[in-house]
Amino acid sequence: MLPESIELLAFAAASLVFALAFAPALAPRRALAVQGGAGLAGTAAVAAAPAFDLAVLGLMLLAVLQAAVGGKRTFAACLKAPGVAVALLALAALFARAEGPDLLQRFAAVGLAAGLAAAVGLLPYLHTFDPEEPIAASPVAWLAYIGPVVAAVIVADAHGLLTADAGAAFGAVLIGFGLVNMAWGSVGAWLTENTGAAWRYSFAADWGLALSGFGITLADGRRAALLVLFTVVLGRLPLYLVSGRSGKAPVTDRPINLLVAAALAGSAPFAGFAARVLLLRGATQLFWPLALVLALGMLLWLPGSLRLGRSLGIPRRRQAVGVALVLAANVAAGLYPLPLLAAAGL
Amino acid sequence: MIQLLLGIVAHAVALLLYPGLATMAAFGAVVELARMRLSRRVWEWPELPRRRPTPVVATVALCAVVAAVQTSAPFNPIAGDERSVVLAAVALTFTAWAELALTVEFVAEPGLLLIVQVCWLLAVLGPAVQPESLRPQVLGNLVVPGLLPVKIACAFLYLLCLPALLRLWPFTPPADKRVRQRLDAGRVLTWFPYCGLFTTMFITPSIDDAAGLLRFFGLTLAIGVVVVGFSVFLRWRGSAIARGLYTRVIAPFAGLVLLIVVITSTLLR
Amino acid sequence: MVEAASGFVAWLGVSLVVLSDGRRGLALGMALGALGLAGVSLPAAEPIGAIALVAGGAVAAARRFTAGPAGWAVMPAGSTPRLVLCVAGGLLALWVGVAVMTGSGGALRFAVMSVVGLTGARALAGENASVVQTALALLAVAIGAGAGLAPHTLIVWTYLAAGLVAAAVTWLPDRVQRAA
Amino acid sequence: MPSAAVLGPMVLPLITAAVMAIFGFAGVNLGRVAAAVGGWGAVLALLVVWVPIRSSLELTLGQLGFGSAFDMRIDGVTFAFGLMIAIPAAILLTLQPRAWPQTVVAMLGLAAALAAVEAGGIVLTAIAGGTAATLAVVLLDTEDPRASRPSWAMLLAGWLALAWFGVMLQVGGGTAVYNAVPVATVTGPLFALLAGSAVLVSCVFPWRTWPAELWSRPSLRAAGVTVATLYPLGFYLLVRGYELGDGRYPHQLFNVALAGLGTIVAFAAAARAQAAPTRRRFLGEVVPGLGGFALAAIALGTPLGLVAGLILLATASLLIACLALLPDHAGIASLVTIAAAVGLPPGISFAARVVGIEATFEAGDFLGLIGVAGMATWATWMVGGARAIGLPGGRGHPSVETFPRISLVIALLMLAAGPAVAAIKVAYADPVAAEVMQSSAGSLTGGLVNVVTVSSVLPALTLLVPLLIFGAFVYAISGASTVRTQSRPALFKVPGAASAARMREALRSATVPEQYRSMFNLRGLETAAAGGRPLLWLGMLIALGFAVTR
Repeated sequence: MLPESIELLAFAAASLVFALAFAPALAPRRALAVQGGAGLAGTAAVAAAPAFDLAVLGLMLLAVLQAAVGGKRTFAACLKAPGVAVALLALAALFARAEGPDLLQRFAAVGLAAGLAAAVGLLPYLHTFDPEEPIAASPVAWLAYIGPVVAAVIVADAHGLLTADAGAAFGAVLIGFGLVNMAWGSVGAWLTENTGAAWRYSFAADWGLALSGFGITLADGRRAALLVLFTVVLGRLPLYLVSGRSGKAPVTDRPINLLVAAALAGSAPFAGFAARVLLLRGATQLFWPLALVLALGMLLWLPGSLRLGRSLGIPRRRQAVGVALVLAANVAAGLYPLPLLAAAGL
Repeated sequence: MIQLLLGIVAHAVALLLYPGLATMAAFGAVVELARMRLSRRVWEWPELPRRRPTPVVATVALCAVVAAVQTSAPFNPIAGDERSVVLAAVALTFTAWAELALTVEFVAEPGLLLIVQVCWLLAVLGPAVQPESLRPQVLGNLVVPGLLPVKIACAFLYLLCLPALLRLWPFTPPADKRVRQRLDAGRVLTWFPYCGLFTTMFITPSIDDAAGLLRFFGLTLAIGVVVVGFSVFLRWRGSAIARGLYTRVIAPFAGLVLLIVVITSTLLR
Repeated sequence: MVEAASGFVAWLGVSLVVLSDGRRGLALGMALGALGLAGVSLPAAEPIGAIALVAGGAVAAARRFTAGPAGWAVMPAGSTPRLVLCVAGGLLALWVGVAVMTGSGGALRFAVMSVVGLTGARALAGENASVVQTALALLAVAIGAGAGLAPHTLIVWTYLAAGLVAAAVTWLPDRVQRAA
Repeated sequence: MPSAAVLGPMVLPLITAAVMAIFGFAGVNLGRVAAAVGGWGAVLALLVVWVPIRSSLELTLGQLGFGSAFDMRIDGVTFAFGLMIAIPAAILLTLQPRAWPQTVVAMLGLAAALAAVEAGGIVLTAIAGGTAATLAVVLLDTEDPRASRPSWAMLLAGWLALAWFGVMLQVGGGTAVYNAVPVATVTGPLFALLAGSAVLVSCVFPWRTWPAELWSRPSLRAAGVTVATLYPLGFYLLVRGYELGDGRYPHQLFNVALAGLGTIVAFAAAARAQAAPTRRRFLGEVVPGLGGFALAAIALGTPLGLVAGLILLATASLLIACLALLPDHAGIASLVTIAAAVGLPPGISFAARVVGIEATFEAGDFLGLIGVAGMATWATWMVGGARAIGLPGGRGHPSVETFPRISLVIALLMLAAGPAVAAIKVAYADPVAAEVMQSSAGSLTGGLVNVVTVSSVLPALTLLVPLLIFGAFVYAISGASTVRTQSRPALFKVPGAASAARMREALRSATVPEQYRSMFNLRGLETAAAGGRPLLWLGMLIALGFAVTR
């Protein structure tokens, strides 16, 4: 198993523990523990799969298991995007393995990138979303719980499947997806009417950074992606869990709301800023105009983050402790990310 | 330490006696009385200033002495390399605006006066741009043919500005309702710095002896007379002509001076 | 010859899955698809792998035969686009798998490509749980069959896993719909 | 002196903040005493570390993970800017009462700002500065969410740009440590990025930005601390820019452009100040005005200009404390503060500006014209100051946060400090020049008595001490004059200012024309993107396939 995947699994486990300990009890904790545990086990299976095909089969099983969890969407609607993701990944594997013109490898690169986006639920393959749906059954589980590990596995396997030239094309497509998700996600988080939808778009925006990091085929890009995924799993997801995500919580302007907004926006000293620094570093090494575009895109985070931070309301008791822990963890990772990166072998 | 104390004493003498406060007051009183005499058909002695200076006069005195000691008056206790045209210009600029603090009604045409003030600053500092030196006597000593156009243009601009800066132009401030003329202490204190600075900057300096002393003060007095004459002329022609001069002539001329400064600096680079 | 026939059977099976809305049609499509994929995988998968695929497909077909919308419902009204999709998808897969791609195993490539493509499309467009489950089950079998093109040594385990997943996908309960 | 001592100035406020937070949660507000301990502790730590050795002290603790090591140091530049930040903050934290969360955030902001100037490398400076900016926004928003505050995006843009500059140096030259960056790495385009980030960080623009806006807030507790901690940081970057370029900027055009910008900023502030409707509005323009003068001096590229700029910045930092404590009603405190701000002789502001303007003439190459412009700007300030003395006070602040006597003392101190300009230069500013302009700093002579320039000598002590005594005497004996408080007309209006404001307003309120709204219907786009339309997904796939075959 990749050390990166192990670390991301640990993050997911930590977020599950956080949900059980600090999140408001919207669903029975026992059910949440069972569903979260099953999801974690399935994700671990995907990460541990010794072959790409096995990982894809695991992904399919995971999708069906999640679709079986009671929610607001129909069973078929839940499986639409994951089904397409699995099909795309399988086709990509076929194109990558077949003998023939180089074009096949490039198509394989597109299939892998599109499959990744569809599996996680990113533009242009957004999963249908209902803010009222329990977290275990909602697309947020793919964005912030299962997705990071799946993405790490797909990216790692892609480099084994593709030639160098196709690998570059794969990176370019990921960067393209990344920029689209950054722009759309951050603007959507700012302007969409529903607060729950705003949270979902903010996840997509963060994923834009992560995809760009994966797309930059350099160590700094991978480091940046890992830090972004840390902020997604142990920053945005826990805050989403304690927030009034349906927008019913009163909008407040306390220090805690602004600190949360800063953390969500990737301001210093939170982990998001260190991730951005690494991303700029990687992009500068690859092609400096890309760094300029990324830097401009990074400014789009603020309005949406302020909105989400204020939508948190005033956390009380357990939630307050949880928010404080999340902020502290993000500050620590922002100021001293080396242990996280070293543990992932980056 | 003793050297330091001696230096402080020398500067104190310069500030308070020569060419500072006392010299300023004496020179200014003479010129101001002459001006008043000329500007009135029926002569009567003006009221003397109040015994206690107002804060405005205090400010004018404080700043004017700084300017006065920058002149290259012979026997000036302040060494030549310790004088700076910037110090003189800044200090004199303060004197023109102290009265505005009390009420706007004491200052006639403040907007126009600010334009004249800026033009005067150009006239004072323009000659220093190319030589890259700020010692007034060095600027006065410059007889490089290439720099003469700048010096002449700046000197003319300087003289054009003085009647306005000394409040000798024919615009009366709204609050000036005095029937009997009073000796304007502020103006008395600024005659010497303005005229002395002109002599220092635009005329070759005088040597430190009696003849030099006479030459310096003679020239400075002559400048005063020219300014008085110009101001009397302006008053005689009335405010419309003066307004035309200061609104339509001085700013374009200052622009021309600036152009000459730039061209000269470029040519002599 | 056997491979070519198996490829055709696989395409026929997946086309049935695409064209049917009833449990019998879906079950038959599932069975044919699995049989065809097992047939094209035989050279690479050896008997055990092929049996795993067939078994998984059979269990899935059996489950579908017992649950889901009644009847055959093959090509119900308004299914012309689906028919076009099956034919066009098949032809495209045939051209890419046999003409564009080179080397041996053309039938396997054709079968896997057509099944994966058409089941993916079915999963994307399907509104009914049993339909999507069947499509995914057949997709799982196709993924297993596709492993025959891979150089790795875990190929048998992939066939077994594919069979298990195919069976599991159809036997897992589809959740109670709570859409308001 | 152990290397760990460099942590003192930033750790002390951090510890104080932690202790205050713990007690605060327990319901005990340690109040101003603890705040004073934190604030003055930082000042004391800076003095204790720097003064005895007067040379660089560095602490390096290995890599942090984003390409930079934990490298902190205290040198002449850190000392100068550290005091500039810490002293006004300490004064305000000591005197103004605050709720404990606000004190804690202010303390953290102070620590972050000090970390920014202590950081040995650019990326670390960017992270610490970004933290200070974030905390400042939090502080301001929690005090009064409706009052004006800096644009968070603009601050973040500045620090992000600096971070990018840092990583570019790391990529190009292998390091972003100030004193280790290869000179050849700092190219013109790269330096433009640094200059841009510096301008953004301190918002040194000709229009009215937060360093002026904040003074119009109903309460000046957060405003004072914010301006004190954030405003000097942009200038800090420009000073370090000399160190990166071995004593000069990559091209003289940068010197001219930045000096020109500084003069324009100072003049724009002066133009707004002379048209201010209230005294508070006038005072709000003082800091940007002094900043403009300081930028013009620092950017000249000569040691003399640099020290003049630093002394001006130090004066501005003292004025920040003074303005935040100054009540809005008329009185001697306001009068003296205005006199000190506009540079009445023999004040430190007067002496520093004179040295700065002299430096422009001695810099050569037409920079003397910038000196002439600077003089014209100063004259406008004098006019504005004289006018402001009789203006209405403006919106009053809570009396609990104003301390007229203290602000009067600070203003008097600034007026009396003129004679000490040479001593301040030697002790405070010269080490900065020696650090960042090692090759040319030797030209700074004159000792504690005079400021020696190339063409003249400013006899600071011998001329300004008698002048100070004379001034004190003449004001003491002068009678009282009644200053008429009245709304006074502006002397002039900046041409084009009104149309620029109209344009800005039009841009702010710009909306998509009705007939094109349907093209930008977010809800429609959202439905299309999130609806899971098979055709859209297929189309995307085909488009991507087409794209990668090009």
